[in-house]
Amino acid sequence: GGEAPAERAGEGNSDYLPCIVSDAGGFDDKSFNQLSYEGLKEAADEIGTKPKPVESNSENDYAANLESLVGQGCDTIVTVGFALSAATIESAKANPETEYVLIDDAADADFDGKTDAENIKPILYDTAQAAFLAGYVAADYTKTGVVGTYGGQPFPTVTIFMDGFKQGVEYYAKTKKKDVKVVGYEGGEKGSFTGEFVANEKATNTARQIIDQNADVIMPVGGPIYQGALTAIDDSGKDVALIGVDADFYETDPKTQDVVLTSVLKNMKTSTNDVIIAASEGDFDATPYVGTLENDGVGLAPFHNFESKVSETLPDEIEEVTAGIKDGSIKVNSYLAK
Amino acid sequence: MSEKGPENEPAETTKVTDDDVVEDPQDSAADTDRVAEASRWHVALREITTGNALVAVLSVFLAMFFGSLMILFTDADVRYGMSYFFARPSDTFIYAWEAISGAYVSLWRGAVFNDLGSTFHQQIKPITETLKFAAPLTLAGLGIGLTFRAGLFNIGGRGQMLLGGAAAAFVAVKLDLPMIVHLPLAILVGALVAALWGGIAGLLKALTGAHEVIVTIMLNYVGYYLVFYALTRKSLLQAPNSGNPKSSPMPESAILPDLLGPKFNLHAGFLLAVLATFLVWWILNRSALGYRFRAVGENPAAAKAAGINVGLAYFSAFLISGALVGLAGVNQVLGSVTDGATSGLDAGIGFDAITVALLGRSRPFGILAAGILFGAFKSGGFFMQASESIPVDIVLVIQSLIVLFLAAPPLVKAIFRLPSKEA
Amino acid sequence: MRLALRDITKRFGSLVANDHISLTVEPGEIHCLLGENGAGKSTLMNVLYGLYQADEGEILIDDEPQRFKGPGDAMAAGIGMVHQHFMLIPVFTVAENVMLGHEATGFAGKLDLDAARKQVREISERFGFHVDPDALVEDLPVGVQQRVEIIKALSRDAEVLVFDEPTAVLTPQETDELMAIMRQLKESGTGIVFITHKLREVREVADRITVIRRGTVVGEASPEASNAELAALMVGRPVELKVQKSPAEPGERALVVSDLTVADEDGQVHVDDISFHIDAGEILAVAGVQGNGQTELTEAMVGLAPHVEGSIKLDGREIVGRSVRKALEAGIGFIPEDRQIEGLVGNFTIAENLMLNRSYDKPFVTGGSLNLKKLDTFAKEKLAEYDVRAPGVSTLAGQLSGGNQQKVVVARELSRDLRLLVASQPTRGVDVGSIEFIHKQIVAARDAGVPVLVVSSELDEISALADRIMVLYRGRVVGIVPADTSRDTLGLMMAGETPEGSQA
Amino acid sequence: MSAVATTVKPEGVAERVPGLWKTPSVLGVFTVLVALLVLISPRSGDSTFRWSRQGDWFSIPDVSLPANAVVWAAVLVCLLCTAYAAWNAYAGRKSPLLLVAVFAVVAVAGFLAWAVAGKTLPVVGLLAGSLALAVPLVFGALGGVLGERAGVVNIAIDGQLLFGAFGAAIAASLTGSPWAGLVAAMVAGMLVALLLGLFAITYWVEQVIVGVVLNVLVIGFTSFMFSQVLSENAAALNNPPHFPRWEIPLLSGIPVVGPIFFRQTVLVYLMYVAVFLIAWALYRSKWGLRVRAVGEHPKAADTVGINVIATRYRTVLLAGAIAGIGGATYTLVSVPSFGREMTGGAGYIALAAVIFGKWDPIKATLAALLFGFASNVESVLSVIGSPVPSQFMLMLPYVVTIFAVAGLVGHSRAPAADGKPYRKS
Ligand SMILES: Nc1ncnc2c1ncn2[C@@H]1O[C@H](COP(=O)(O)OP(=O)(O)OP(=O)(O)O)[C@@H](O)[C@H]1O
Ligand SMILES: Nc1ncnc2c1ncn2[C@@H]1O[C@H](COP(=O)(O)OP(=O)(O)OP(=O)(O)O)[C@@H](O)[C@H]1O
Ligand SMILES: [Mg+2]
Ligand SMILES: [Mg+2]
Repeated sequence: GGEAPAERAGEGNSDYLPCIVSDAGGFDDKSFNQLSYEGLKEAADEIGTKPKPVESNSENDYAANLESLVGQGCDTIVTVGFALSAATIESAKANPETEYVLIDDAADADFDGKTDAENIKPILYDTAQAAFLAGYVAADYTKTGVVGTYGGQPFPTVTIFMDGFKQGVEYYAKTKKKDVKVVGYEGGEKGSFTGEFVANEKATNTARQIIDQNADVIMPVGGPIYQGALTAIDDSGKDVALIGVDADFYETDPKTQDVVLTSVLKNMKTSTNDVIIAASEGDFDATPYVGTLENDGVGLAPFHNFESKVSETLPDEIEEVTAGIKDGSIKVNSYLAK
Repeated sequence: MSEKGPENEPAETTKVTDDDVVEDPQDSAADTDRVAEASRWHVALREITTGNALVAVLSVFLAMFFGSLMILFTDADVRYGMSYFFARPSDTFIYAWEAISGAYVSLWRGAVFNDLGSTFHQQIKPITETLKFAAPLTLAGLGIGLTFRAGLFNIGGRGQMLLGGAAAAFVAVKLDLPMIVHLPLAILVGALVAALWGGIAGLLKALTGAHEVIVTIMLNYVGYYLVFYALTRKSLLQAPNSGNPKSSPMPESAILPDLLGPKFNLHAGFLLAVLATFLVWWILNRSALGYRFRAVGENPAAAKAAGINVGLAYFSAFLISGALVGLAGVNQVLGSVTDGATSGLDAGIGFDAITVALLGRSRPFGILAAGILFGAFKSGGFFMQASESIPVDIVLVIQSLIVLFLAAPPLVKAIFRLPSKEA
Repeated sequence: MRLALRDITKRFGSLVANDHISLTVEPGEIHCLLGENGAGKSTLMNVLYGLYQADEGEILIDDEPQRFKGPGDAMAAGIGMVHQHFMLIPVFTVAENVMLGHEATGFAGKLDLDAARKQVREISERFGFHVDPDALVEDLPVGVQQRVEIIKALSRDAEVLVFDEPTAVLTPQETDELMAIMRQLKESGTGIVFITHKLREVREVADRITVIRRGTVVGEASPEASNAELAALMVGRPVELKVQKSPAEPGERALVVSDLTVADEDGQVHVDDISFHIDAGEILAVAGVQGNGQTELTEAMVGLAPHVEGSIKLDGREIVGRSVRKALEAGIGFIPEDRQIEGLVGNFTIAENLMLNRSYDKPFVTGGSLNLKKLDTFAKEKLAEYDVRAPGVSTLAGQLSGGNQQKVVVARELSRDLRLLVASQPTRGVDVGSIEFIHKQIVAARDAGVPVLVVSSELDEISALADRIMVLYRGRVVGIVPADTSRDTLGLMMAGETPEGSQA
Repeated sequence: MSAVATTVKPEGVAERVPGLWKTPSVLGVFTVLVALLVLISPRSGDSTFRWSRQGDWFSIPDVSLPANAVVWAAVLVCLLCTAYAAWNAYAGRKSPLLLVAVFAVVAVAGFLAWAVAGKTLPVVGLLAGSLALAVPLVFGALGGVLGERAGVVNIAIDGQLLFGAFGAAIAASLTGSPWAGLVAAMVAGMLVALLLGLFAITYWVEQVIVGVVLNVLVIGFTSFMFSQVLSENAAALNNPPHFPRWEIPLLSGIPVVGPIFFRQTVLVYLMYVAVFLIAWALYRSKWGLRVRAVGEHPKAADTVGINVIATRYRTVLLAGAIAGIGGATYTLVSVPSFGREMTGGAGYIALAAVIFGKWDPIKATLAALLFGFASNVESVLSVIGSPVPSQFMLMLPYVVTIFAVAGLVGHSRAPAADGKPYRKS
């Protein structure tokens, strides 16, 4: 409406239209949907435009949502999650004028090692590298010699965290000759999964069982399920530390500040922001992006309140390990590692 | 909704009489005698105002009204307008009007006809999308409605869809056959596996008396994890080269063909749904099997005493129901989302279909009509969300209110002060 | 207390069930209401009891107009009712049923069951009932259930008692006992309204008789009037009270039952090692107090009973162990004891109900598909032939009156080629006009050479139909006696006593 | 005339009743299954069962036993139970429930010993977690039992749980008090119940329709509000404080029992009270007698002056409030915020518990606990590492329920007027 007062929310002056489609988790998933959306919003504010977000409730919705957005005249469409891969490829092929950004998947349905449409920019994160560091930290921090992790569902984007974490712990145990055990994950799909990416009693209870195994560091991987761990930690009356994933929990969720040891960062907010700003200026670049420690696409958050609680040498050791991973002298296996 | 479907709703007439009634609210229920002696015009008026058609229209209207309230109270502009309501109330009303009309206009544009489209095909595409979404809802709704008629509750739509879809996907990706064999085989196997899965509930009910509501609910979860398991095994369903729980895309030879060419997404699944509607109508109303289903559903003791094998009826009703619901899963995998089966292929349709069956009063053509209505809401919802940023969840609210109001004509009549038939 | 109904009118939609009915009940009087099915008797009583609100007219107690908003008000005013369909909760005990609605309670609403037990025992003693306050009602025979209903009413100090068809389900002895109780109540000053279809009972106890037809009072009759006069007044035409029937001409030995034992799911034995036979063209009537194995016997005949031992041979072929369908295909017609539960599908049309036992094969099913034309023609024929009062063949069976529902069942069962007819309580709750008709049909079947097994708790019906009578007691055969055995002898046998000269 | 005993029970007839063989058959199947575990995949090492927790008065030492031996011992006991059940069936007797219970405990113990070979199973954690997982199910099932006892089928339990969770989250966030959240949850549950009553009791709409549709309505409404209102003001509206754990002095120190039952939140204690109060009131009080009367035979209740409609409304509202408490556990105990569709269909599981528990408050509670136990076995084993793929472990509670319903319960009798609207003319 043109006759609305100027203060009316979200009205801008750019006619560049960025859009985003969530996967079935929705934009409140405290995970990749939310972070990508926040990155997009920030970029939109900076550009001076109002983005169009649409949520999907099931896989039925992906193609239809993409089609509606194309109909709305979006310039760039961010699609979040491997589940949207096929729908994104199809939509991209049908609408070569529109730019697509696909988070967490290579958009390579024919497995030829190349993106299937030229107007899709795949964004991936080798979070195993950062989770490796977190595993190292956890192994150093633990007093009981037991650390734990659990996930929402055994998707590669979830298990990559758990896998890296486990390797980090094992690396520490081997180099430091200290007996540290990981509970909740055995590799592959074998491990502890709540079955859903929902904060519920099941999430809480799984965390409880991990704490019951004497774990004093715990890393939940799967959007809001960490909230269950918060309750479980609180209830246990023990000193149990939490490791966040995706974003720095210390900042995104103040309730975690007393317990969060560190977080495994997957910088989706920044990447989305960067891509959108570039696209709004006509610099859309479709080359795939893989976030690593090297390019700061993934990383480890500061210790915040735990700075005084971790061993003094730990920050330096982390530096060293980071360097090792960067130069390849320390190998971190994951489905993304070459 | 009546057996004959919605085409006999006299939309024009209802409007006129609707006004009449509003002007003359005194013409109320208690006055039986007067009506009995009244003129033919009065009789006709009474027929219409007490008839189902008007109630249907008013139910939709009421549901939309409540939906509007939700939109109003959560719309940022309206709330902004209210913040200075006493300074300039007109703004609030303008914003309110914009919010509501925007929502419903976009719903219409997404479901039926998009006047903003630049080409004819873009303009009429929404209605084809509606039919595309209607297909699985109708198929699953038919299955669930059929069990309702046999006095059974099939809450297991999710599991049956998953198993049916997964089985069809298995046949589709593991075999390499010419289309003429491949597609029918995949459809058939999908329906068959789902039928057997549904049959478990019928069999347990017939043999041990286990309550089918419990069994079907539990089978939903069991089916989900089974399919999930299959999707994580390369030997079963998982695509080679990928770690994701998803199958390879369906090969061309096993994909339901497009009905209106590649510009539209409408595929032969809708044809399947229409055929199934006729088939179920025939089963229920013209076949001996369906007669027995209904007899067992209405009065199992009398059916048993008359020589009908009640357990067998339960079992076969669940078999057929499972097959129909399974076809909805097949429709998803081989028609609507052909890039690979996942554990989310049911897309909530198994549950939505319960509502569809209820709205269609378990009558096949009623279910088809209800399926199309829900398909329209679904298709329109995407458009509404994209253009107005209103979450599609509102569609759930409107749909469920429609079903509730339709089921309680006296309430609707009371709200609009219409005379009721059984005065 | 003197009760008066004045100009009561009650409508159901366009149907006027009671049309300006007036009626008085004096203290210490038994006032009989007579009328065919659907005449409006129950409706009138439901109005009196506050279950329905009258559209017009008023209820007066001792000349005071009353407003009953519900049965609670009626009970408070001293009106009690023993309903046609018992208003007892089967899974409650007797004491719980009696106390329901006026419970004595202790701390925090705790039920005082002892008080209720005491009350049950007191009233039982007063009238010589033997009722265990802690027995579950569903385990009690109907006769005792009815006593519970009476105790219920008396526990609330009812001064006017309404009995709606209380004898439909009783044995002769039980009926006699009920009459005695009614007289006893009458002595103590209670006013009684008594509804029944059995004219013998009316003449036995009535002080006054009011006849209702189609919702209006058609007159008062004197208790001295003959059965035929009463029947004619009720139905509006002369009625044959006893069906004309020639002596049986028994043919071959069609049905041979030997060593039959029937148990239920819990292993309880209901039919205990019985043997009998029926010849072609003969009616064997089974007499007995309800609940002595009759239901299970008839169910076993058609394969409905789950656990059967022994043998039932029809025309030399074994029935035991076969499915219901096979039994019916062997030529058995089955009129179940409760038409609402086992006889009809209420939400099916009359036509659909008429093919209920023939949904597998010709004539109504060809190649798995229904032959609706044939069914329609057939149904129209039967509607006319059996004089079913209904708007048409697509009327829902559930909307018919009891008598007409029964006619639909009888029409269905008799319209096949039968080798055996099993009829359980074929005229329960049916008015004299319809009884006459149904009896004629059963006798016609016999005359056509069909062996017939009739189960009835109605001695009038037994003696009207039987060629021979078999009496069951506790699942065993007390004796098989000729049709002309006296009522008294039969009554004794139904109580388990084996009289002289009967073959067991 | 005396009350004629119409049925007699002579000796030696009942052995023909095949229903009796169901129990031994099911026990046999499970015995074979347990035996197959060790036969197909024998385990090495000891299984350790841990019984103690911090804060116990004294600690029971861990029990370590060789896994294979334990399983074989379990198989043996199971065989004996099965044989005894079969003998009972042969003799025409029903097997005592105790036998089934013993069998179940032994079979489960055998399975656990097999699964945790070489590892330690925290028994107390397993059982305490089972209880915690069952809490919303128990409240939901109690609500379901009450409603159906009054003759109103309540498929809307899920909606009541979800709306309860929603209401609790908002009210507790706004006031900062979980108690306010609890009250709001009850009110929210009652609101859904009111709709159920309006349509089912007043307007005679098929109760299954109303229930299913109300669930969809609540999902739609809460999801809509969640995205439009809650997530934008999460700090103010979706940040509820949670109920702390209350250790009951003395009792909580009893080994095994204390940590399971008496180191819980107030909602669990409320659950104990609710279960026993409802069980007592339903069978022993005037209120309960009337509720059951209305559910069994409303017309009979009407004829003795009980207001059927009002009784049904009151009961359904109470049931809604109770289910609402169950909903509160999601946002006031389990996790500190409301999430879209966060009940995950728990209401349907509660409904299954109602039927499985034969419409009895205690049995329905036990059914819900069984479900909680099966879920938690999955959780615990997946954490300590189990030899079974996770999807099959996740299936476990549902498969167990199907077996239990088909094998042990069979026909169950609902209140006679359950689901039937009461119409007076
Ligand atoms: N609730 C009702 N709604 C509509 N019609 C009814 C209702 N109850 C009774 N009727 C009709 O009212 C008429 C009178 O019925 P009523 O039950 O009073 O008959 P009755 O004299 O008691 O018959 P019977 O001898 O069979 O018991 C019948 O035509 C019946 O169909
Ligand atoms: N709400 C109703 N609408 C239409 N018809 C009804 C309704 N209620 C009862 N009837 C009809 O009224 C008849 C009379 O009802 P009632 O319960 O008094 O049985 P009845 O006529 O006494 O039959 P019976 O002699 O078998 O007991 C029933 O057979 C039924 O068909
Ligand atoms: Mg490629
Ligand atoms: Mg009557």
